[in-house]
Amino acid sequence: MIDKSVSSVADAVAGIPDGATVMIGGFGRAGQPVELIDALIEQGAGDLTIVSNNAGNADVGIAALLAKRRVRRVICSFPRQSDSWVFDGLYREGAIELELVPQGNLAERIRAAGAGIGAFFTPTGVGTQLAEGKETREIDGRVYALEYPIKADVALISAFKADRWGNLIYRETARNFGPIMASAAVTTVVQVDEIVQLGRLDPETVVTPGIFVDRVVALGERPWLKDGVFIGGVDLHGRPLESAHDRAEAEGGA
Amino acid sequence: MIDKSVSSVADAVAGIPDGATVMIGGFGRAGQPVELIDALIEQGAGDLTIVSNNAGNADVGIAALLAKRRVRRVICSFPRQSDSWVFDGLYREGAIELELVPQGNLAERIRAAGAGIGAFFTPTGVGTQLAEGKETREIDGRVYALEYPIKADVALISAFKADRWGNLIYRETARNFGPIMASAAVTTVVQVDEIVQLGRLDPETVVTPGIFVDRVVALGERPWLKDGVFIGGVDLHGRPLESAHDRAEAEGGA
Amino acid sequence: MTTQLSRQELAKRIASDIPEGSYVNLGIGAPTLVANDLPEDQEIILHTENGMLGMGEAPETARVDPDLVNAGKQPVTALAGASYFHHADSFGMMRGGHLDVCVLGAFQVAENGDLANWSTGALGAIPAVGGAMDLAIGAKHLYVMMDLLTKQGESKLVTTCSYPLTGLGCVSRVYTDFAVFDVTPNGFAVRELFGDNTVGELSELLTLELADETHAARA
Amino acid sequence: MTTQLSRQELAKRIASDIPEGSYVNLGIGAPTLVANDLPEDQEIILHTENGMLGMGEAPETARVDPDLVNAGKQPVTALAGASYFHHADSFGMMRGGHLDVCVLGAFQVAENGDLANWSTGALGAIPAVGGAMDLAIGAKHLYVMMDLLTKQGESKLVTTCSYPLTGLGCVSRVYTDFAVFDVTPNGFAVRELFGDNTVGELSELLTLELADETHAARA
Repeated sequence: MIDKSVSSVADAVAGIPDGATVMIGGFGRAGQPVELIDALIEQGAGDLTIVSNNAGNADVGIAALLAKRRVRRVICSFPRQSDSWVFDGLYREGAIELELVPQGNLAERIRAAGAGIGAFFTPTGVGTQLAEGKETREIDGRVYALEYPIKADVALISAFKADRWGNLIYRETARNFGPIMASAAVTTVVQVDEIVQLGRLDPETVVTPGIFVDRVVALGERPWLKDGVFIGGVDLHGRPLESAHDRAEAEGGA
Repeated sequence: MIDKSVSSVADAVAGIPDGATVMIGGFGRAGQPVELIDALIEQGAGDLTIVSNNAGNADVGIAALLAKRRVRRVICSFPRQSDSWVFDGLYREGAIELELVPQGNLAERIRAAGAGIGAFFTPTGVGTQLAEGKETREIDGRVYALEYPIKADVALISAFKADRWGNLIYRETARNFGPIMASAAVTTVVQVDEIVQLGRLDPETVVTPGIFVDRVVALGERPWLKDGVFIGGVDLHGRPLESAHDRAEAEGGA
Repeated sequence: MTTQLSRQELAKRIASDIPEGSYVNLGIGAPTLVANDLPEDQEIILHTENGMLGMGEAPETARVDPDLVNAGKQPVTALAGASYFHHADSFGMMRGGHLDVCVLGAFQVAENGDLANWSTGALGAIPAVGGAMDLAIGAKHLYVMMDLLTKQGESKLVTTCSYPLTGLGCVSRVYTDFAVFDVTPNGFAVRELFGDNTVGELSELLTLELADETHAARA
Repeated sequence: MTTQLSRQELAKRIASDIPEGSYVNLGIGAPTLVANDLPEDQEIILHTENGMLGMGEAPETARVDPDLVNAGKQPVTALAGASYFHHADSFGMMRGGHLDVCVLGAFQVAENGDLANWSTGALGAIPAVGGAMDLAIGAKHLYVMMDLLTKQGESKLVTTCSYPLTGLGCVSRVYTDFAVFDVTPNGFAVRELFGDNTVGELSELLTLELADETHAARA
């Protein structure tokens, strides 16, 4: 029997070595595998290369990993945010390398790694600083730059539900980088709300086939759902809107 | 109000000019837009380039289009089949051009056209007759050949259900080339069983977003379903197994 | 020459140029205002590059869904007819030229349509590009929405961009507080003047040659 | 030297080499026989390149579903745990090296692992390749299943393929009616002999140098 489920986030991230390239899914909070990142911090691997759209917010998730100086290099499209002080500090200090990649090229390079494409010509970035030094070619009247795949040793992603074969479905825009990162890593580790019985996921609606998935850990239903139905009552970070005061603040900030 | 539905297959294929490049979905019978092909034959456009996995079977569909000598050139992976006598005759006669493309390169070239990729390096076919004359390059120890996108003026595809925005879902392996061809054509024409009310397709399960679709025509439920449930009772071509004799024959041939 | 539209007025002006049935991406910042002015009796489908078509307005606070955000990472809703897809498919949709209109902010736009909107090039600044370069080349029509002048009174329409480029020759039209400009093979053409502005005055202000296409646009 | 396994016996032999949990593509023709011999108490997931993982056996006649076929365009079923995807995703899955094993038929296999199985090169024949070249390079392990000799008694294991190539250096192992051969950096090695066959006799029959790895394989 194939059973890709593991019983804890510690088991899920076991064995990630120093020096590994780790893809981390998510776009902002949506689809960010927060618990797996925390487990990776706990696990202790260092000298990592992180591939992710952002480079951490506030003091949690990727930012916490960076703060522990476990990361040598970041490949991302958008490190600078209002609350990216951890990355900003390390970068200014020269303590972290950055490869800045336009978001669509980042996505396509990850997809290329998963799909066995050796390199591809993209129009994005041509004529800009970010394509400096890259090979360019005019094809059919348009200029393209050559981009190479981005592979990883490990992908940490967050999905909605899985089965024991590792088939995945996602929820709304939290899908973002999950499916392509799952295809581009040697070992793909997934956190989900629930691992359902084999056959319960409609084969028409599986987004990531289990062939791309190695380990799945179930963490229970996300707080803004109840028995599968959206109930809300949280802020953008998934924290409960506990008091009228909180609600007023959230409204003010929206 | 956006409404991409048209009321007849004739309206669906209206305006396809002589000399057009037409992608036709399907892998064998599964996903083949038979009624749209018949409408194209009726419509009369000629000097066509057809992009499809196969080059027609027996005397129907693409084979019937070929038999009327409407096709100048075929781009496909597998023209030769036990019942591809129409293509075979034209090819031997020198009356039709063939560009033979490995199936995965065909799919990726169509996908590249839809995704704005200028060209890509693929390992498939390297060192074979089908990559003769193509630019090759060693990347990371492996040799790749450069392949270019295949675009089309029109795509004719078959899906399962649509809404009036042109969102599509497919059924089982009939999905095959539909999603990528829809993205690679200037005008995408789709035949479906049913056009459901907007909002009835779950946004998580839409396979082809309506942005890739221009015209949709509803043809009624396929014979092997009843009220959405599979009932069978047909052969591989969808023809009813009417008598015990038919059934015995079908069993003998399976 | 005194007429300047407010951001809101300009957003409304842009909204009125987007035909029903268009697929549209509204960039982060001022361009998002355009969504509020799209006519309610028409269907215009909004794309957000983090993986959705058919984006709806912001939810009320108690209905914020952390899984459902736009490219600015703000909470949004999904309309009936929406669809979700992953990042490679989403950017393939843009790169492949399937969107009709993209509206972006800018630091500078050059006569040849070059766009600079991702970096001020300031020394020591942390670089970040996000989807800016993909958006720049990712629609049939790229509209820029911006103030015509910097706070220091310098023209943001220029002969050649001095800021780092986002994309080459990609801008179709520039909506500013003073006027609407088309990018043409011969440089900027004034398509529409707001209030009492004139082409001559604008040309002097910007020290740029401007063709007068206000007549053509009205025809 | 007389022992020759039947196709069915050979299929069974191949099936026994595929570990539980493998993702496997079985090529059209004889390789499809392998499916019948996969152990029922183990889960091995079959891929069909026309867009499915978790393929099940053929349905009974009255339950044939024209929408659900394999790469040979024959009717199949879907197991619990199956998934569907489009052609670009399906071939990306292969090209990206995600399948564990692919079993294909062949006209010839060369000492360096070159495979010829798509064309006899006959003049005037209609060419057709399908997914052959993608399958050749599309798995971690490519197993060939074939008769060792042609009907004319010629060896299908060769120094250099005379038939048009399908893929370069892609074959890992060759299962034949006489023996199992591994492709190694030094040419063919006999991994397993059937019945009373010997390495020496095979080497003579094929006029090829063959390493004897039968001991290693048993260890």
